[in-house]
Amino acid sequence: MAVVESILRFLVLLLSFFGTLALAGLGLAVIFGIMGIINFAHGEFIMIGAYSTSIAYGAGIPLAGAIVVGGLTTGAFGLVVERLLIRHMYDRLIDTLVATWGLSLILTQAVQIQFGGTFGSIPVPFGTFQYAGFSASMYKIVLGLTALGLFAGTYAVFTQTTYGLQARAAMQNKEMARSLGVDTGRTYMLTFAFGSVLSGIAGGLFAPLTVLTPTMGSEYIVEAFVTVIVGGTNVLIGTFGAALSLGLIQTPASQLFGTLGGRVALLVTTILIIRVLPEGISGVVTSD
Amino acid sequence: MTTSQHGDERAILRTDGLTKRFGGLTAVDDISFRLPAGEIRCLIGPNGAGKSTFLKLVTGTHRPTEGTVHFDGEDITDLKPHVRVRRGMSLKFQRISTYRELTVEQNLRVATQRIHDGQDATRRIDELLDLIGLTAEREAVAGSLAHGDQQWLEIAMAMATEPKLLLLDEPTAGMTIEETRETGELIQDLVREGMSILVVEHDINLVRQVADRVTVLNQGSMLMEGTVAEVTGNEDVKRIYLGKQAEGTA
Amino acid sequence: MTDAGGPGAIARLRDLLEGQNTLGNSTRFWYGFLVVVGFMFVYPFLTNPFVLKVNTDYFVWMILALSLAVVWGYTGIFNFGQTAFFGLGAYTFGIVGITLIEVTGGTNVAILAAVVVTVLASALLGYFMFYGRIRGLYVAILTLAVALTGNLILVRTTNTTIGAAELGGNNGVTGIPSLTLGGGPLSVPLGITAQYYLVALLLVATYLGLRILLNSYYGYVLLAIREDEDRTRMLGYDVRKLKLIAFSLTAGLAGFAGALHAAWGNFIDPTVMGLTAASVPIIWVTVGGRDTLIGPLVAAYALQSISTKLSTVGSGYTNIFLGAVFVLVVLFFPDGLIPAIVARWRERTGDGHDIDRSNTTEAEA
Amino acid sequence: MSRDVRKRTENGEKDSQNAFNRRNFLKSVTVSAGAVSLGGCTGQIGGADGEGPITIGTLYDNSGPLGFVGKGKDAATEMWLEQQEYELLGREVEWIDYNPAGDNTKYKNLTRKQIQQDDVDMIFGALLSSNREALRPIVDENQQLFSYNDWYEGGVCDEYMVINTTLTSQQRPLIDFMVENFGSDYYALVADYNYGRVSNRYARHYARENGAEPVNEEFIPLDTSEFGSTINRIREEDPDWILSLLVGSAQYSFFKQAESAGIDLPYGSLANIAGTYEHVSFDPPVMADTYSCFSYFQEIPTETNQEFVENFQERNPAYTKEEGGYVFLSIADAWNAIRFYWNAVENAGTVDQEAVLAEYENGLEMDSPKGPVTFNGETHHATQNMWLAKVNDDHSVSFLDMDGEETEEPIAENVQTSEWFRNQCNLVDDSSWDEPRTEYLTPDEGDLG
Repeated sequence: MAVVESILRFLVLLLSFFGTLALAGLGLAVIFGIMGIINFAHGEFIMIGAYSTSIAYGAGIPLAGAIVVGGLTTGAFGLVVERLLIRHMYDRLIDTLVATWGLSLILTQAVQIQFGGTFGSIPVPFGTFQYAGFSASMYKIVLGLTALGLFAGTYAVFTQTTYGLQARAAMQNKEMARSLGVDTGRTYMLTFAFGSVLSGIAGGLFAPLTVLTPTMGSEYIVEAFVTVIVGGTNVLIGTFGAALSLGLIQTPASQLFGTLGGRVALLVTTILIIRVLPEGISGVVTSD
Repeated sequence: MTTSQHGDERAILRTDGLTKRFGGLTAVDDISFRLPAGEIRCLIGPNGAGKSTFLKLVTGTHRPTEGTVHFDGEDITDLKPHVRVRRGMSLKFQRISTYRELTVEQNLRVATQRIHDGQDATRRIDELLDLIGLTAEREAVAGSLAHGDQQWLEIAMAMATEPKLLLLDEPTAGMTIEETRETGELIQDLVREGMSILVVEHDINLVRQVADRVTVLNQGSMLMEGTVAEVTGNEDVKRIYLGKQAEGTA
Repeated sequence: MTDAGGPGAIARLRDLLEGQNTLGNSTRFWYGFLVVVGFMFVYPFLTNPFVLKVNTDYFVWMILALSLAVVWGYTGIFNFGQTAFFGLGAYTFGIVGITLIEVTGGTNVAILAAVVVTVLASALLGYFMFYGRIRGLYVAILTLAVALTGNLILVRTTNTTIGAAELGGNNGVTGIPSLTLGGGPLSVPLGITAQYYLVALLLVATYLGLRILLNSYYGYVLLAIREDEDRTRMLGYDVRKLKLIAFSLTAGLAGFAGALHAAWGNFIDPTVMGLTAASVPIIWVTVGGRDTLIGPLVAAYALQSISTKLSTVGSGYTNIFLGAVFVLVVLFFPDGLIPAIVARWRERTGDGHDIDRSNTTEAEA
Repeated sequence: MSRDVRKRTENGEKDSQNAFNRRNFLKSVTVSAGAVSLGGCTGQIGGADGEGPITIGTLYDNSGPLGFVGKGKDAATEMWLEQQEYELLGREVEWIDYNPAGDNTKYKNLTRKQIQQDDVDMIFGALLSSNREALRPIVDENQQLFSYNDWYEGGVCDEYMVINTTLTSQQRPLIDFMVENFGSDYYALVADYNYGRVSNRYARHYARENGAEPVNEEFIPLDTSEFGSTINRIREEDPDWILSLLVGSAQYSFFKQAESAGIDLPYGSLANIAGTYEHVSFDPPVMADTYSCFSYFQEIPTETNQEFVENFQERNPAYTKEEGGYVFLSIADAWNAIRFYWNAVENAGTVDQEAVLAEYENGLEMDSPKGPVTFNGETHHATQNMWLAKVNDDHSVSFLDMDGEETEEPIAENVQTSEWFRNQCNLVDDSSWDEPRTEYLTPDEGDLG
């Protein structure tokens, strides 16, 4: 039984690392992939998702509904940020980086002033998964599967909807898309909102697992950054590939060398992958 | 296939069995090419004939799958691009590649300062500006110049390194008839100064105006070589240019 | 018409310092410059030691800003981990300084060690990146990953001792010697005012030195590399080697500033390599103006002193204010504050360009 | 060869280019000149001793990860000053409150500013050990009386520093209790920085004195919030109980993840509940079965404490249970710190720092929300009672004695610093105001014998 147990243990751990990396990175990847800009306030968008989910949950909405509320609230917030700020600096990577860094400082401090140190927490649902002496947090497994679900959802949005078609066109070649009548302005607006919704949902999903504080965003920003950059510009293939490969490396590393080993392995892997694949994983997959 | 009248040793540029394969596709197929010193050679052929890839093999941007490249008698097949430039080769890119956000003078200074320094660099810049008629634009940002002026600026930058061999990749793209003719005159002036020039070009007017000899490429290999008259009269050349429309696809 | 008949030497000096690549080439600029430098050197007589000590640190941060202005603003290499080299320089100075202070009595060896170690480390990283054809945002993320790894390692050095220096993990290295003048037995530790003057002098020298560099052969090459690497390669420049040199020399300058900071505060801790610290110089260069030297200088000074000022108000609103400044500047002054001010000044005074060309025939204003 | 190939002049749009003329450049440098003076503000002359206002400086983070701790300490300081109507020795008391926001360089600059410019008579400040170590050289250099009052691993032996808080060595009863009641195999979760590592050394020593051994000691980076591998390892090792030295909001997520993974081992915590009130932030039963030993909990049943908590919560509703708040250890420490200072000044009859320190050194004694506390002159640390709290299934807190029975009494009274530290640090005999000892001692393995 020990073999089955250690395989299960490895898989659950892989699923939770994959889930964390994928959820943390997906919202950022959508925005980076299509609009070519980095949202440095991405961690704070996750925090907003977590806080609004917690408020909704506190108001009696069941967790799943509360997470959707968290996602939509963050999406709305993202829309406002896009219209006020991002719209003026499309394709200006550095400027959006600094502007969103300023936004992140403002958000962290504002939430600190408004909600104080820590904020209402959500109990971890679903209890424990038991199988022949092996037990793990069911929620962790659900988290990993939800991440897969979100990938499928994002894939559907990109392939089935007109927005998705226009977004992919803008991703391939902005000038060409514009000349074919794609209103890239509107596409970018929807993209930023869509990315924000994904970040908010990620925040809602993380909320039960962690303590809600104004600075919680900083815990996810490094993971999200690494996943997106290692993934490269193709949103789906890149992020999925990166989350899987980094998860595959982080799992044994943390099992053997503890959490520190996992963290160092993540950073070192990032450095090596960038060196070997200068365009990231999607560079390999999509370049014919 | 006529061999060139001049002996091999005086060739400024020589390739032997030059081949480049990208996976299954053979972009350049066993091209042996001679460019005698002081000649203006035009390289023509339909799109996808391998002109740009051939040029990239000459400048060293791509490494050949087989074959060698000799420049002024030296085997440069393994030299890096910037070393080939120092040997006396210079390129004007197909896509306009001036430094758009720098001023015209800054563009030219980057080009000349490796050869001349301080005052005589400035003197050389003034000459070049005068030659391409952009003296008044000295402080203007390169990106703000008209299309034709930008092409001229980049040609001047390529000339500024005082090369023995100037490679021009579609130098008159987007130019008016008048500007094309003036470009032709400039090219002929340069040759009188001892420079050899290889021009990759579609514009038949320019080819007629400047070419000593013409090399025609088709599907990666050399179709024929000869004077402008021989080439334009040749049935095969007509076929690959005109026939292509008739057959629809290459 | 050259300026008012200064002796040949001044004209030659100005020719060195001035050029298209840097702002501020007119006589009025140099008068303004001399006024500021004069004020800097008179300042100790106008204020108390505390203000001097704080300003000395601002000058150190300004040297770091200059190093980033050159590597990123001018050369286009987005070095997100420049503070990692600043930290490496500070730690090396601390370790060598503490170990040798009894032996040599001076800190010159420590300063030298800080610069040499930083240049070597950055050359190694630079080779790894530029000869691996890594570009643009990937350079930023890779240098940031290196900085975060450095932070992670340093936090664990609780009971690690190198030479005579205890790295002290999260608490950092304490007891780092202050800068001393001269070496060996006759070396004299510098007081607050002396440190202020020394660092002020180093800042001015660094600025003028970089002005000369940027208006020289190398300045043009750096700009060319930023604009279009392929074009520059085909003009005969070995782009990879030049990027490696630019990257490691500016990292050495950052390491030098790190050493000065460690000597200034007799202390250094791992937070210098964290994510927040890494983004601060990026903001100075963006807010100040990416292709100038003066922009990042002014922005570094202004933002650091405002941030300190706000913390004395004890308000929790410091971050909100700084955040708002970053957003507004990027929104309304995309090229940075200083270029915007200069452009507005030129519009008002109808000045075409402030190039002080001796051979233009126009009348001196 | 300058043949004018292009006839420029005919083309009209070229002439509109405005002619060059050399214009002077904005005195932008004046912007930076102005900014230079921005950083400077002329010195204020503080009250030379004897007359004029008494100035007290505080340096607690108001923003950043520990912003909520600093705000709590400021609120306690303010409550006391208002109770005293900002008056001491018949003189007006001025409170200068700066916000270093967790940045060590700001800690240095603001300490220097309070000493050299605001000429304060006393400073209360620093949260993390790294903040304290950053500013301690400045305090020593300027001979400034300084109160550090946030829980730490112990070891500061500095003439000018007076410290009142919980030290890891004072928490020994927890280790004895856990080994006695739950067994000798424990799994240590250690926050990977100075506090965690040194405290772990104390805990291991006390455990070994009870014949216990850690089955594993895992050092966890501060910003880790993913504990899958740790939980797996715990299940493999199957310890009797878990020692928690987890610090920081990221690491507290371990408790929630362990709960949902079905781990129901008792937690012996040297770093949770009292200072960071997880039993209020999390819903039951996440923290159930957690034992914590500190000098202060909001739930301490003494009459003085209940009165203090009511007063404090009335003035600061954010710290009530309804708003998810808690009157945590750092607040009580700040409260005691300023009251120690008040007593010392009243005994000395002056704010001259050397005289005030002399009062600290011959032993102050006062009642407090923690119970009676005395200031130990030799070690400059406070001696205090230690309470052993248990978090029940409904997250209520009850206090226990050594055999685990509920009690209204502390588990240990008048607990001093560790014997090792007392032997190493005697600031009365071998240190003086002008020849000060200013060290930071860390116990090695053998030292704790």
